[in-house]
Amino acid sequence: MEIIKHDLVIIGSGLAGLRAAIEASRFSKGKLDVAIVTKTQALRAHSVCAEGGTAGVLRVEEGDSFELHEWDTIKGSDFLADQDAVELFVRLLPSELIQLEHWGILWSRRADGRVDQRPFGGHSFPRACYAGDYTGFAEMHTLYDTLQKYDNVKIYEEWFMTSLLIEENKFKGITAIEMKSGNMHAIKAKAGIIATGGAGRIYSFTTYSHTTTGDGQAVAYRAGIPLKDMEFIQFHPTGLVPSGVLITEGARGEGGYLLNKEGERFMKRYAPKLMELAPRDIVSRSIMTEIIEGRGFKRPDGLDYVHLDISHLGREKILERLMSIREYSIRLNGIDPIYEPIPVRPAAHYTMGGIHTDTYGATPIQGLWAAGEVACVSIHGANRLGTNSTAECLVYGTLTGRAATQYALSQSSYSNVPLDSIQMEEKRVFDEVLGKEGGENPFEIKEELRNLMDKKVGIFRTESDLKEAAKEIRNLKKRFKNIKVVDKSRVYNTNIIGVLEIENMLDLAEVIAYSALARTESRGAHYRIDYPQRDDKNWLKHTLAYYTPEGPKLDYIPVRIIKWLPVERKY
Amino acid sequence: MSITETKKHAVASYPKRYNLERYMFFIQRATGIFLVSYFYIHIFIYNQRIDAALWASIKTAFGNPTMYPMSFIFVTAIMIHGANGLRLILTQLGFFIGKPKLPVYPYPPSSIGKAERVILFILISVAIILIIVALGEFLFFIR
Amino acid sequence: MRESTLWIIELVTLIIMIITLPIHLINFSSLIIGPGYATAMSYEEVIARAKNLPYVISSILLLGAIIYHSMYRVRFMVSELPLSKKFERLISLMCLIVGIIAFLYSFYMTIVAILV
Amino acid sequence: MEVVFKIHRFDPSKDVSPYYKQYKITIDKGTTVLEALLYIKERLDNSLAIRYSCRMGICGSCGMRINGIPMLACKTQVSMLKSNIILIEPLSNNPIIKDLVTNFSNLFAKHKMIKPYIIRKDSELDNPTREYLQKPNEFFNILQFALCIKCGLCWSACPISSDNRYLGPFVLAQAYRYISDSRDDGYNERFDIIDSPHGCWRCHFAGSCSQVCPRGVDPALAIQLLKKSITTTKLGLKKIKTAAPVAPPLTEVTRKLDVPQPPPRTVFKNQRDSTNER
Repeated sequence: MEIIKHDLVIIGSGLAGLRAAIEASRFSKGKLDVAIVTKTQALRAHSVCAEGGTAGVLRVEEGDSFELHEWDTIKGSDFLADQDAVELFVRLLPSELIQLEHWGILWSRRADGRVDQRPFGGHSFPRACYAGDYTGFAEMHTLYDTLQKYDNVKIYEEWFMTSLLIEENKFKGITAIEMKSGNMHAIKAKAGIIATGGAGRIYSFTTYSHTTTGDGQAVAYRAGIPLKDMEFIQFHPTGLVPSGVLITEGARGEGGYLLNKEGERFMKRYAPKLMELAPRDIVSRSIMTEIIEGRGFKRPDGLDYVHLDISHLGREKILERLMSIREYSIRLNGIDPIYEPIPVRPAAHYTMGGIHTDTYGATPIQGLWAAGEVACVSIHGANRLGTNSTAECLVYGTLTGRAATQYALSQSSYSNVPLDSIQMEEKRVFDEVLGKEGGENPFEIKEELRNLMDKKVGIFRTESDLKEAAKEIRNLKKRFKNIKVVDKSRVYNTNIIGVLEIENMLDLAEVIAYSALARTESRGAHYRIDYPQRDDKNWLKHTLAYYTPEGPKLDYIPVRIIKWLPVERKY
Repeated sequence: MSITETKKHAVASYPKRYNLERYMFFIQRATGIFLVSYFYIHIFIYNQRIDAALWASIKTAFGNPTMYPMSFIFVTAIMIHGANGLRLILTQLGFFIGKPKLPVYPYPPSSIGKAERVILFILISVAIILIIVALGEFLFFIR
Repeated sequence: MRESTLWIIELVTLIIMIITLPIHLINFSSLIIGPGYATAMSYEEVIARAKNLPYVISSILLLGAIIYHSMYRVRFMVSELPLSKKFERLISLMCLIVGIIAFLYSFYMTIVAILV
Repeated sequence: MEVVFKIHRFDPSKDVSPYYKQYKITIDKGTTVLEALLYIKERLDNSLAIRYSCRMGICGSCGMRINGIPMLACKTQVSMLKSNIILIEPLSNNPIIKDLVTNFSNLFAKHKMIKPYIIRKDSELDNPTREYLQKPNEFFNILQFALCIKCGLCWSACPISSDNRYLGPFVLAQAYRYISDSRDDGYNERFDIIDSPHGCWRCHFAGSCSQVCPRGVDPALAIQLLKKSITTTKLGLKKIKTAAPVAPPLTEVTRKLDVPQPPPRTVFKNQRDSTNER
């Protein structure tokens, strides 16, 4: 047990975390003592899996405009986005993209040496800057490399955050397990930024990394911070069957077709204007409709699929712009997309909801910010447009990094951390959880939870399914109390980290099921078969879920609308 | 990773052992150590030539047929070391290793690609021919 | 000295070796193996070769080149072992000293052989 | 298909020396080594320690030696290994933390040493206005090396990596990537570390790094090109490049697109119906 002191602690080393760290170092001119706490190695965050691109208005001369990007985002969000946040976000983006370019990212270029942009789903202008189909990877590594410029940043690799230390609504620090030694440490800080990413691993068929278990959201939730809009889980239309590996939307942006069993471009029935480039919620629902109505290809394990055909794009274009998805489909399925269509099906991809923050990324707790997928500023509303996720990480990394730096510099001294809560946390993890000697295998509970979420809280939801899911999750939580932790060793104990992750996943699954059950309308990614219409009169509001020991307590706040009133959403 | 690419599918097969160049590296190092020791003994002995009596005794010690295998190993080592060394000089100056390019799955590395292999085989073949010639001479002489 | 300087010097020595080593070897091995062997290693012929100026010059060039090449590479091999920085310096210095001694000794003996 | 996994186990808190433990499992065609290991971890032995994350071969966590050759577990199919006993060991040349997990801190520290970021003297770097121009040939010159995921396989395969201070394949590849980036101006600043006794000259071109690289980075190529570039620059045969200029404003519009206009505003600021709640 050791108490470490830092000015600013950033939890998570993905795009948003790294961007925040760079901004903090840059803004304070290297004076601020920054710590990054990450449960993986610094370069292994899930952000590397982002493929398609990052949107931004760069070519005003060619007809793009901030207004248009705002409109696309708001319309894509099914009008649940907070429009002041969208305005801020869109206007800050171009400089972020150019800044990344200056830091060395290899954006794909036009022949004249300028940054190229590709079309993307839901955008009315090709405004997605991209680096082949490994954009997230390129951005992550550029930011990580740029971070090496600064000596004031200390990265705590493979430290698992277990709780936030909050007293009198003020952020004091965090407790974390150092996996290498197995000891619990407290990090005392003036300011904190949570940037731990999404929670999609609670689904079984997903594009998420194994490590994306929503730890930040769950820890904040248990610390009393409300979670916003958790019922909105985006399903990416094209997850590779059967592994769930992401096949980028860029494949459709470059001109790929979605084909059903009859070889028909079925999107003409669902989005006659934008076809395959409709927003993701619409395309996902269309694919699922095709599959349910029997026009998909059958698979014995139930993962029926449709075809994504990019073979007509030509070898050159695929090799240059879609090289990784070609690699994945060859390696995992033995299919070369230059010649054959790729089997795809919708997969859980993004958590629109997250920690409740204001327009600038600040949480209700003083001195604590949240950035990236873990937060819900609400830019994405009910459905995120492709390319806006990496964009959000960059913009909100910068904003929160700067705000937290200002705050930390204005605080003259460290306040004391609550020692008793640290000891309690240490006791909880190492005595209660590590000492568990029940009969259940925790990983089987995880497996059951993930299958349950896929089946009952998927793309199409009904009241009875959601009720059953909520009941089942309660049941799993009960069973979770009776697990057995086999590995009692302290050194690099992945067993206990796994158990703590499952605990987080169970909490979040419950929030998702309850929020979804309460929202009796269909909006964006949340589609209720029993309430298929959008209900602006009753439901143009954000869900807030508060932690209580009995389960989530729901509350609602209005959407901030400053530009456009909701209209019918048609593509 | 080596790959068999048919028209439609490319299926990866995984290597069971490391590449040839890695083994050449160990050979280069072993022959190098041998040649350095040979060289220092060689110059030390050869520099005794001014003393006629001493030289005569050295000649009887090292000039007899039991030392021929040693000479043959020396020739072999120097040929292999030289041939491989020549390849290393050329590749370190940027020849035969290709240029950076767009990687295409299964990502065959160009630095240990065709050109480099060809030059390695040519140089090693020349070395082996010379070794065989030397072997012939030694055998001829022993007979 | 920068490593690249050492490498460029080595490149020069390698070129010298490529030229002089075949001369040395062919000349020598035909003497060993060929018909002239019986006398090639005799005291008279050795001394006669030692006084043949082109042969002496090529030998000295080869000698310098090989000593440089070998010591440069020995230093490489030793510093690949997990050693402390200090010890590594010491090894570099020793390689330099051994090389210089070997060269000076051979050079001296060559001059002596010419004068005999 | 039944396969035996022979896995390296070592827990420093209770084991004196490493040992191998065997697990017999059934695999399908297409099962990757990572999936098999996760099955073992989740069903047979919870205490197995492995690093893994993205399971699609881009995060670089799951590097290990499979039948002696460094590979990414998520990129390797069990059935393709064509062997019934599969030996799983941690990456060599790194200190072992537990089971299959090794310590990478040395590698990342070396990565930091070569200044892996764009170095420029102009104020544009931190106050961006417009992008730097980058021609296709300048782009493809470094693209291959920019794809490095820093998984450490090359370091494990390198026969010289017993030398702890040798920068190693991927670090040098990154050095080449930044030195030859057309936007970079920091050749002289990186020169000291790359041209040191433990820098690029320690490479003897065994080529194993390129053989095992899962992303086609070809570090051996980068290191040879680095040597070539240093040699030719030193001999005065090549000039140090000047950093790329900022793109001029776009005056000629080359693309005419049918771009829709955003609809007119329906709410005006003074009608804001909610305030920033916090």
